[in-house]
Amino acid sequence: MISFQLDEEQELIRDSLEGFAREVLRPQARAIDEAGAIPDEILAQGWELGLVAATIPEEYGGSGGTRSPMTGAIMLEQLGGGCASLASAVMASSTFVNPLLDFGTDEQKRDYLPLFAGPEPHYASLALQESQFGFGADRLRTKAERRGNGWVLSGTKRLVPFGDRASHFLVLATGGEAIDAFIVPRDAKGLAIEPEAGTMGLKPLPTAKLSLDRVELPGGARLGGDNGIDAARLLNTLRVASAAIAVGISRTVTDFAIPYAKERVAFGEPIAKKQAIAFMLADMHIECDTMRLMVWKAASQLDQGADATRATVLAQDYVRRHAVKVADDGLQIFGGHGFIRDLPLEMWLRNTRTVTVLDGPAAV
Amino acid sequence: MISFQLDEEQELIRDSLEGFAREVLRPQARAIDEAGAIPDEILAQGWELGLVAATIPEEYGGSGGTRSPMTGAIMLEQLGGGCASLASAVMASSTFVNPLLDFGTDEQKRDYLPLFAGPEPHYASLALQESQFGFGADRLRTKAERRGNGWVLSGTKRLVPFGDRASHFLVLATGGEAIDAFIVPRDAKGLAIEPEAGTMGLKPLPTAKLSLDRVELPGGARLGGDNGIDAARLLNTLRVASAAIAVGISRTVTDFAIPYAKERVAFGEPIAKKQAIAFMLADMHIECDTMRLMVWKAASQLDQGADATRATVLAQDYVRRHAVKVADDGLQIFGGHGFIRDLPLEMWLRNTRTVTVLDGPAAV
Amino acid sequence: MIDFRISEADQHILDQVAAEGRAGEKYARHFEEHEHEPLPEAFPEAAEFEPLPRLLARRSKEDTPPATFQMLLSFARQSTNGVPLRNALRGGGGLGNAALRAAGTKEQIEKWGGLILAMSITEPGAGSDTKAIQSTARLDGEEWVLNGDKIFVTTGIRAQGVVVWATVDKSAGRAGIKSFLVMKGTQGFEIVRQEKKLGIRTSDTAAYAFRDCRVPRENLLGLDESVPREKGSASYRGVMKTFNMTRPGVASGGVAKALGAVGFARDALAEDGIKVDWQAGFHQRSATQQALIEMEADAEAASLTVLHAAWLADMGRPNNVESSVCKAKGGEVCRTVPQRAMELLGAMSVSHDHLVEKYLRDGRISDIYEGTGQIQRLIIARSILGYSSEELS
Amino acid sequence: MIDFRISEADQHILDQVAAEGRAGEKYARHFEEHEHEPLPEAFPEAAEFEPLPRLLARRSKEDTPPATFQMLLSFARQSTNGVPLRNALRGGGGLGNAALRAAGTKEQIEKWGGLILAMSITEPGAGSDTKAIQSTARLDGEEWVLNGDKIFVTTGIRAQGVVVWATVDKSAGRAGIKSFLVMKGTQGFEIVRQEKKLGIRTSDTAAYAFRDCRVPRENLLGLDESVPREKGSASYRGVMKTFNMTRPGVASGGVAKALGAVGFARDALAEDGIKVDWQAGFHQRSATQQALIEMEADAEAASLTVLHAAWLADMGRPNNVESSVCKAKGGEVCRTVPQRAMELLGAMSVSHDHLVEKYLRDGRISDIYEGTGQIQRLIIARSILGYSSEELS
Repeated sequence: MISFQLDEEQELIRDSLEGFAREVLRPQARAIDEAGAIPDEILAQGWELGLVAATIPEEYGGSGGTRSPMTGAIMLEQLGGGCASLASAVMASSTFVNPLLDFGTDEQKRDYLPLFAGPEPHYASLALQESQFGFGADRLRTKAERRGNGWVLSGTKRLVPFGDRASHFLVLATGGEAIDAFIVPRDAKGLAIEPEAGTMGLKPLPTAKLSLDRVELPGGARLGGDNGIDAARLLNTLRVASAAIAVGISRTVTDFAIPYAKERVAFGEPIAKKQAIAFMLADMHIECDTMRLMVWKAASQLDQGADATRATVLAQDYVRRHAVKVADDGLQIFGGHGFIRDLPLEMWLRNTRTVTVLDGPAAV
Repeated sequence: MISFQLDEEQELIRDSLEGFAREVLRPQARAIDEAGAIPDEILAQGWELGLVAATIPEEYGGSGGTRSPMTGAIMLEQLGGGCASLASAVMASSTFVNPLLDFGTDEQKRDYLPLFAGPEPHYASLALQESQFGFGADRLRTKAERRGNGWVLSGTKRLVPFGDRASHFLVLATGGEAIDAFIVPRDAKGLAIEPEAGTMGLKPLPTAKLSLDRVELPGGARLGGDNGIDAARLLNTLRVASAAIAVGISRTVTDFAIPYAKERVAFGEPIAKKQAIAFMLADMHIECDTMRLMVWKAASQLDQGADATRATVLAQDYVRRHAVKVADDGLQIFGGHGFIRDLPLEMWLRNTRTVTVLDGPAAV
Repeated sequence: MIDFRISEADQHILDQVAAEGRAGEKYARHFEEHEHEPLPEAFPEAAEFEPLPRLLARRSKEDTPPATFQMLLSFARQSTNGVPLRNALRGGGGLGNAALRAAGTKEQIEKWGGLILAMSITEPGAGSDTKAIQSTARLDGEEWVLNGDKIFVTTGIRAQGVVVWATVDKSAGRAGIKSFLVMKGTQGFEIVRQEKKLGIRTSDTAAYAFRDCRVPRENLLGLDESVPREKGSASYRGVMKTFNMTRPGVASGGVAKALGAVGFARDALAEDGIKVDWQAGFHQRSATQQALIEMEADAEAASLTVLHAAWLADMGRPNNVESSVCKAKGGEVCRTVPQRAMELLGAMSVSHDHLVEKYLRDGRISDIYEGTGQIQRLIIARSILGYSSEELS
Repeated sequence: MIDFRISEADQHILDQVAAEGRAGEKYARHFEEHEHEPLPEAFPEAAEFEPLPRLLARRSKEDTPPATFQMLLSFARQSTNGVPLRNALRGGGGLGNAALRAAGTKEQIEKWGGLILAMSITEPGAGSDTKAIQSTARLDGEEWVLNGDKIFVTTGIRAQGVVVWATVDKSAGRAGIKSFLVMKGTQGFEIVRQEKKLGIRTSDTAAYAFRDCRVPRENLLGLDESVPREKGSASYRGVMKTFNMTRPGVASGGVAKALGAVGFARDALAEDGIKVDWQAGFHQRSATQQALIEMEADAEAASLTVLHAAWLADMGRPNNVESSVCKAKGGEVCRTVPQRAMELLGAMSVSHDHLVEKYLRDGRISDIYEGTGQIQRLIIARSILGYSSEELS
C-alpha cells in the first residue's frame, strides 16, 4: 500500500540529525570549505553519532540496526543539508562497510567489520571512479584477472575518499563481464596512493588517486566470495545516497533564500514581492519536494529488496537536472552576494554540481 | 564578413509578404483550419504571388530569380506567420521544383519545370516520410533497386502534400547506402494513392499515403541522373524551411499575446504588469529573435554552397526546443480562452508542433 | 513505512480500469471529429468490464487509502485515450455537486444531490481572479435575481442544474460572492453556446447568460445571506475548499496524459526496435533512450506529488501547499511530456492514424483550469514566504 | 547580405588570440589558488604572441565591423581558461574609463583618460536598483564631500582612480545621481576589503568606504550640477549609456564560457571515442551526442544574439532591446552549458587536474553583473509592451 509515513525511528533520526546539521554542521561548513580540510575533532564528533556502526551486527561490535537505504536517505538529506562535505566524510567508511554487510561472506564480515565498531574513526572507502571522462560503471577499465586461487588487479582509481588514511579500499573492477569488488589493503604491493590535486566541490574531503600495478590479492579478497556482488544494487545504493545529499543541499538553499528575499529591498519593496523572485522560490520549493519523493521511491525499493534500477535511474536523472538549478537559482536571488565566498551560496552550487556527478562518495 | 543586413530584394520580399500574410493569410487562417480544407481560390491567389516560379529559369518559363534558401527563409517566416497551412500549401510544389533546380539534369529540368511556370497552380511534391515511428532520413525503408537501365521502387510514403492532385512525386528511396530521389508520375503502375485520415496541425493541407508496389521507372527518373543528388543538402534545405515557418508562427503568437496581456485585467491590473506574464512575453521575444538568427545562419550557409549540416542540425534542434514553448506559453497567457478554437492560439500550438516534427512539407 | 507498492488486488483493479479505457479508444477518433455528439449511455464493450463501484467495493480498508487510490485510478483511466464505455456522468458526479456538498445545507444536499450539477464561476473578464466576478444576485422579495455572463462551464450542456457564483455586494469583494443553484429551464437562464475546444472534446463546455433570472431565495447554497466585512470570510473559504479538494484530482488528469504519452512513445518505439536499457550508463544510451528516461522521470515525479497530496488528505493532514505543488507539476508535465513524445515519434505522431496527439490536446487544459501554474506558484510562494494574497499578488 | 563567415585574415587573428589564451592556461590553477596574488606584467610566453593591437592594425575596414569583431575576440579569448600573458589592464582600459568617455568633458577625458579607472556603483543595500543609491555628495565650497559604502568594485584594487556614483539630492531620485572621479589615496577613501569569489579570481573586486571624502568641484563628471525634475534626465541617461554599450560585452564573456565548456567536453569525449556524427538522425545518435548538440546549439544561439547586438551598434542603429536579449541569453548559457558539460564529463570534471570546472565558476557572474537576467527581461518586457519603468517594475 502506498504510504508517505516515516516510521518512528526514521522520524527520530530525521529530527535529531536535523538538529546536528543545524547546530554543528551548518555553522562550520563555510569555514571548513574555505580551509579545504576537516579538523580531526569534527570528524571524531561525526563518528560519535555512530552512523557507520549503526547497522553493523552486534556480534561484530556494532549496534545491530537494520540496514535501510530508506533510512539512509533520510539521514543523508539532513546531513547533506548541514554540510555536504562533512556528510560525505562522516559516511565515507559506510561505502566500505555497507557493501560488506550486503554482500560479504561471513569470514569477510568477521575480518573487517569490527574495525569500524570502535569509538575512534576508522577509514576505508570505495574506489569506483576512473580517469577517463567517458567513465561509467559499465565502462570500467580497472581489470581483475584470475591467477590461481587469487586475483591480479590493474588500473587507476580516482577521487577515492580518505585515500590518505583509509586502511582498506573496496576496488571495483571487472574481469570482462560482471563487476566485482575487491578488498585491497592500503599496503598491498603494487598499490600507489597519491593525493588528488583538489576538487571544485566537497573541497575539504581528502581524496586520492590509487594506481594499481598488478596488485596481487588472495581469493578471499573478492567481496562475496564465489557469489560475487550484486553490482547493480551496490551502484543503485550509492546513487540514491548521492541524490539524497543533493536534496538536502537544495532544501537548505531554499530555506536560506526565503528570509533573504523578504529582507532584501530593491526598487522599493522586498524582492520576494516580485513575481520573478517569488516564483523562483516557489519552483525551488516544488523541486525540493519532488526530488525527495523520487529519492524515497528508489530508496524504499532498495529496502524492499526489489530491483530498484529503474527507480534509481529516474531519481538520479531527475535530481541531476533539478538540484543544480535550485542551487544556481538560490545564488541568483542573492545576486553579486551569491558570488562572494562570504556567503555559502556559491559553495552549495559547487557541492551540488559535485555530488550530482559523482556516483556517490557517501552511501548508506 | 559578418553582417545581419538583408539585401534590398530580401527587404522588399519580406515587406510585401508581411502585408500579404497580415491581410490575406491571417484573416482566413482560423476558418480554413476549422474547415480542414483550403478553398481553390485562395490557392490560386497564393500561386499568383509567383513564389514557385520565381527561381525557375526564364528558358523554362520562370522568372529566373536566384535560388536562395536565405531569401526562402525570410519568405517562409512571413508566410508561416500568416498561416502555416497556407504557407505550406503555397510552397508545396517547391519541394519538387527546387530539388529539380538544384540537382536535376538538363533533360529533367526541360521536362518538368515548365509545368510550374503557368498562371494556374500546378502540384507536385516530395514524398519523404514513412509509416514507422522511428523514421529518419537515415533509416529509410523505401527501397530502390536497379533493373536494367531503370529502377524498381517499393515502400510506403506518408503525409505527402497534395497527394490528391499532384502530377508527380519526388520519392526518396535508398538502394542501400546513398539516398536517391525519383520522379514518379501519379499514374505510375504499382502506385496507389490514398488520402490520409488527417493531421493534428496543418489540418487544411491535403496529404496522402503513397504505396509503391514494385513501381517500375525508367533510368531518367533518378534525379540528377548518374550524379544522383546531394541528399544532405536537400534535407538541410527542407529542415531550414520548416524551422523558418516555426519562427514565423512564434513571432505571430508573441505579437498577438502582447496587446491581449495589456488589455486583460486580473487582480486589478493588466496581466502584462505581472512579472510572471511580462517575463514570459520577454522570453518569447528573446526566443523569436534567437531562433531567427539560428535559421539565418544555416540558410546563409546553404546560399553559399557550404556544407550546412552542422548549422542546420543546430538550428533544427534549437527551434524544435523553443518554438513549441513559445506557442504553448502564448496559449497559457490566454488561459481558458487559449484552449477554445475561437481564438488561434491552440491552432498555432498544433501547427508549431507539426512543422517542427516534419522534416519539411514546404521548402524553398 | 514509506511505501510505493501497489497490492496485487489493487493492481488488478487498476489493470481492469486501464483495459476498459483502452477498449474505448476505438471510438475516440469519432468523437474527436464529432465533438458535440452526445456519448451513448453505454457502448457494447461495457459489458466486458465489471463496473468500477463493484471493483471498489471489494477493496480492503488496510490497503492504499481511498483518496490516494482515486489518483491511481485516474492515472490508469486517463492515461488511455478511450471514451467512457459507460456514461460516466451520473447524478451527483458534477463539479457543482462537490460545491453543493461543501457549501449546501443538509436539506439542499438532499434535494439536489441526485442531479448532475455544473459549476459556473468564470466570466469573460475574470479568469482566475474570482474576486473580480461581475455577475450579480439581488434579493427581490423571496427571489434572487441573477444577472451576468459565464463561460467555461464544464458539463454545462449536460448538467441538469448549475451552481453559479455571483456577488450580492460588489463593494464587499470576495465576501460578497455567494453560490446559487439554478435549474436548467429557469427563465432568464440561456445557454449561449457550446465551445469548440483544442481537447477534452467529450466533455462539454458551455457559455451562459443570466438575464433577470429569478430563483427561489432558498437556492442560495448554505442559506447564509450575511456579508462579513473581514478578510477571508468563512463563506468564501467554504467555497474555496472545493478548489483545495480538486487540485490533486485535476493534476492527476494532467499527469495521466503525460504517463500515457510516454507509455505510447515507449511502446511505439519498442516496435521499431528502440528500447530503454535500464542497466546502461549515460554514455551507453541512445538519445532516444535518454529522452524516454527523462520523460518517464518527469511524469513519475509529477505522479508522486499527486499521490503525496492525496495521501495527506487521506490522513486528514493539511495539503494546501502540496495540492498546489502537484497541480504545478501536473500542469508542467501535461504540456512538456506529450510535446516531447511527439517530437520523439516524429511526423507520424501528428497523424490521425494514431491517438498520441490526443494526449497533447487533452492534457493541455490541466495547466489552466482549477488555477493555472502561475496561480499555483503564487499560492506556494505566499505559503513559504508567509505572505497574504494582498502582500503577494 | 546576411553573412556569418569570418574572413581568413580575421580567423588568423582569432586563432592567435585563442592560442595566446590557451598558452596562459598553464598558470590558471596557480592563480585560482592564490587569488589575491597580482599577475606579473608579462609571462615569458607573451613573447611568442604578437600583441593584439598590432594584429588589429592590419585589419581591413571592409571586413566584419569593429564592435562585432570585438565580440569574436571575446569569444576566442574568454573561451580559453588562460590567465592574461600580458597585464591586460592598462591606462584607459577600466570600466570607469568607459564612463569617463561617455559622461566626462573633453578636459576631464584628457586629464584622467590615461589612468586605470574603476567604476563604483553598487551599494550593500541596492544591487541592480541604482535609484536606491544612498551614497551622498554634498557641495562644500569648491569641494564635493562624499559619504557612503560601495561594494563589488571591479578592479577596485588595481585601479588608480574610481568613478563613484552618489546622489546630490535624494529627493530627486535618479536625476540626483551624479558621478565623481576620486583618486586613490584621497583622504576619507578607504579600501575596506578585497572580495573572495567563486570565479573570475584574477579580476580583483573591492569594497570601499567614503567618509567625508573631499574631491575638487571639477571632479564631477560632465560638470553638470543641475538636478532636472523631469523623468529620465539627460544626465542620468548619459550615465546609463555606459550600460547599453557594455551589455553585449559582458554577454560575450558568458557566451565564451559556454563555448569553452562545450568545446572542452567535445574534445575530452572525443579522446574517449565519443564524437558527434552530424549526419546521423535523432534515433541514430547517442545520448552524449545529443547532449553535445544541444549545448552547442545553446551556446551558438547565444553567440549570434551577441553578434547581432554588436553589429547594430556598428551600424549606428538602436540596440537597447537586442543588448538585453543577448545579455539574457549570455546569462542563461553561462550557467546551463558549463553545468551540463560537467554532467556529461562526470566526476573527473570536478577535479583540479582539469580546468573545465573553471568555466562554471568564471561564467556564473555573467548573469549577475551589468544587470541580472531578471533585469534584462524587465527591459525587454517594457520595450515590447510599451511600458515605462514605473508601469512595469
